[in-house]
Amino acid sequence: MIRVLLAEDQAMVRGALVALLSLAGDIEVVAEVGRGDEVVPAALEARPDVALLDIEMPGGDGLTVAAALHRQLPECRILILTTFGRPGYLKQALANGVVGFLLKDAPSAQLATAIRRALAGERIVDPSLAMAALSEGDNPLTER
Amino acid sequence: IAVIGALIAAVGHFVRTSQRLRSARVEIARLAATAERLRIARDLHDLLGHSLSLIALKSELAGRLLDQAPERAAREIRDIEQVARFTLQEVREAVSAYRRPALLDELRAARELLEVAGVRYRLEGERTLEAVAVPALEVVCSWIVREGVTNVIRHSRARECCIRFRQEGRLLWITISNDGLVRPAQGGEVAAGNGLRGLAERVLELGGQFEAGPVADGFRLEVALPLTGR
Amino acid sequence: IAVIGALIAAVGHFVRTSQRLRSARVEIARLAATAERLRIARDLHDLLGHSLSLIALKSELAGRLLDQAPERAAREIRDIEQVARFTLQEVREAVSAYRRPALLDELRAARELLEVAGVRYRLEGERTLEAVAVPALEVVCSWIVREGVTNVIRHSRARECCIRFRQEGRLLWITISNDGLVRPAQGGEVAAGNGLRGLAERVLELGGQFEAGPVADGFRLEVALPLTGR
Ligand SMILES: Nc1ncnc2c1ncn2[C@@H]1O[C@H](COP(=O)(O)OP(=O)(O)OP(=O)(O)O)[C@@H](O)[C@H]1O
Ligand SMILES: Nc1ncnc2c1ncn2[C@@H]1O[C@H](COP(=O)(O)OP(=O)(O)OP(=O)(O)O)[C@@H](O)[C@H]1O
Ligand SMILES: [Mg+2]
Ligand SMILES: [Mg+2]
Ligand SMILES: [Mg+2]
Repeated sequence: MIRVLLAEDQAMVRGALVALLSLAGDIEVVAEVGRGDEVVPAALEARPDVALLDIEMPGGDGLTVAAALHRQLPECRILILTTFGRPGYLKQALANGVVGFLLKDAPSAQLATAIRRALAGERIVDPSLAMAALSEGDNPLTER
Repeated sequence: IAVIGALIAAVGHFVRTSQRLRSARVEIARLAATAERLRIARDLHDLLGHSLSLIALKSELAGRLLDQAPERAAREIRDIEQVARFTLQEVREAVSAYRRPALLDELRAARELLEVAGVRYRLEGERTLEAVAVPALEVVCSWIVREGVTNVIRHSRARECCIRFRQEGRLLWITISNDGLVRPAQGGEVAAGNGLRGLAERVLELGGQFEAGPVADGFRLEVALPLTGR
Repeated sequence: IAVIGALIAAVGHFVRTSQRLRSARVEIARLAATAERLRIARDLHDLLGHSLSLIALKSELAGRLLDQAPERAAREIRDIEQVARFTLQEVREAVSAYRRPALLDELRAARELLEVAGVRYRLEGERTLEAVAVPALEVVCSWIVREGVTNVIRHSRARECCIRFRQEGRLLWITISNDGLVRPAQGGEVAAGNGLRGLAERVLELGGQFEAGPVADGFRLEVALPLTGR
C-alpha cells in the first residue's frame, strides 16, 4: 500500500478525495489535515510515502509548507494539488522540492497514476498548469 | 549658441515625449488589461476553483458509489446540486460586480456629460464620500448619480447642477439639484416615469429616504441612505 | 529674444506634454482595465451561467431518478462530471489565453522554468530570430517552445535542454533537444499524446516540416516553418 498524506482545507473536497483514493486499491490515506501548519507534525508521525498538498490553506500555504516538509522528510514525494495555475506557482513549487503539480479536479485514476509515478521518481506536471505558468510570466506591473 | 542648443534639446525632448506618449498608450493598455485579468483570475480561483473541483470530484464519487452504496450516492448528488446553485449565485454577483461602474467613475462621467451639455457642475462633500467609503452603497449611489444627471440633461434647461454628499450621524445624504426647470410640474407633482420610481423603491428597500420634485427655481432629488448598508 | 521666446514656448509645450503623458496613463489604464473586465464578465457569464445551471438541473434530475431508473441517474452523473471538468478547463484557458504570449516572453519563461527544474538551458540563434522577425509565425513558434519545454519537464530527466533557431533559405528551423530520456520508447515510436500531434497538424497546415522522437541520448523535436508565413 502506498501511504499518502492529504492536506486540504475544504472538508468536502478532502472527504471526496480520500474516498476516491481509497477506491484505487493500492493507496491508503494515513493522514488528513486541514491546515498548513499541521502538515509537518502529521507527516513526521505518519511517515507517508507521498504528500498531496493544497496551496491555499490557513496556517501556511502548500508551497511554503512543501519546503519545510522536504527539509524534514526528504524521502517523502510531494505533489501539489491546485485548481488554477498562477504566475510563479510552478516555479516556486519546483524550487521547494515538489515533484508534481496537478489539478485538483483530475479524474481520480489520473491522480492515482501520478502518485505511483511520483513514487517511482518521475516528475509530473499537468500540461494546463504548466501552460499557465509559462504564458503568464511574472506580474508585469511589478517589473516596472 | 547655448540657447539654440537648449532649444534644440527641448524640441528633441518634446518630439520624443510625443512619441513616447503614443507607444506608452499601447503598452499601458496592455499592462492594465493584464493586471485586471490577473486580478479576476485570483477572484475566480477562490470562487470557482473550489466549487467546480468539488463538483467534479463528488460526481465521480457518486458514480462509483451508485451500485454499492446508493444512499451515499444520493447524498453526494444532493451536495452537488447545492454547490452548483450556490456557485451560480456567486457567479452572478461577481459578474455584476465586474460590470458595476465605480462611483468615482460615475461622477467623472457625470461631470463630462454636464460639461458637454453646457451645464456648470459643482461637486460638494467629495471628502465625506471618501471618508465614508461604503462599498455596500456604491451601487445605489452610482445609480442615483446616473439617473439624477440624466434627468437634468433630459428634462431641464439647467445652467448649473450641484451634486452634494453629506454625512449626518448614520445617514449619508445625496442631493442632486439644478436650476432651469422647464415647466413647473402641475401642483408640484412629478410626472410618472420609471427612473425615479425604481430608484425610490430601491432606496426604501435599503431603509433610506427619498424625495424628488420641483423647487423654487429648479428641481431637486434628495436621498438619505443608512450607513449600515443593508 | 525671439529665440528665447521660442525656447520658453517649447519648454512650456514639453511640460504640458509631460503632464498629459501622466494623466493619459491613468486614463488609458482605467479604460483598458474596464474594457477587459467587461469582456471577461461577458465571457464568464455565458460560460459559467450555462454550465452551472446545467449541473444544478442534472443533479436534481439524477436525485429523482436514483430509485426508479438508476442507470439513467448514472448517465446524468457522468454528464455532470464531464461538464464540471470541461468548464474548469475553459475557465483556465479563458483566464490565460486572453494574452497571446510573445515569443520572447515565452523563451524567458522557458528559461526560468528549466532553471528551477534544475535543467541547464542553452538558446542558440537568437540573433536569427530577431533578423527573421515574422509576426505571422510568432504564435506557432511560441506554441512549439511551450509544448516542447513542457514535455522536457514532464517526460524526461534532462540535465540539459537546448533550443535552437536557424535560418536556411526560406525556412526557419526550430530544434528543442534534451538528454535524459526516461524510457527509450519501444521501436523508436513515440506514445500518442495530444501535444505533439496538435503541433504537427498546425505545422503541416502552414506548409512546414515536423519531426519528434527519441535520439541517441535523449529526445528531439524539430520543426521547419516556411518564412513566407501563410
Ligand atoms: N432634473 C429634472 N428637472 C426637471 N424635471 C425633472 C427632473 N428630473 C425629473 N424630472 C421630471 O420628473 C419626471 C419623472 O422622472 P423619471 O426619471 O422618473 O422619468 P423619466 O426620466 O421621464 O423617464 P425614465 O423612466 O427614462 O427615467 C420626468 O419626466 C420629468 O418631468
Ligand atoms: N522531451 C521529451 N523527452 C522524453 N519523452 C518525450 C519528450 N517529449 C515527448 N516525449 C514522449 O512523447 C509522448 C508524446 O508527447 P505529447 O506532447 O504529444 O503528449 P503528452 O505530453 O504525453 O501529453 P499532452 O497531450 O498533454 O501534451 C510523451 O508522452 C512522451 O512519452
Ligand atoms: Mg484550499
Ligand atoms: Mg429618468
Ligand atoms: Mg505534451
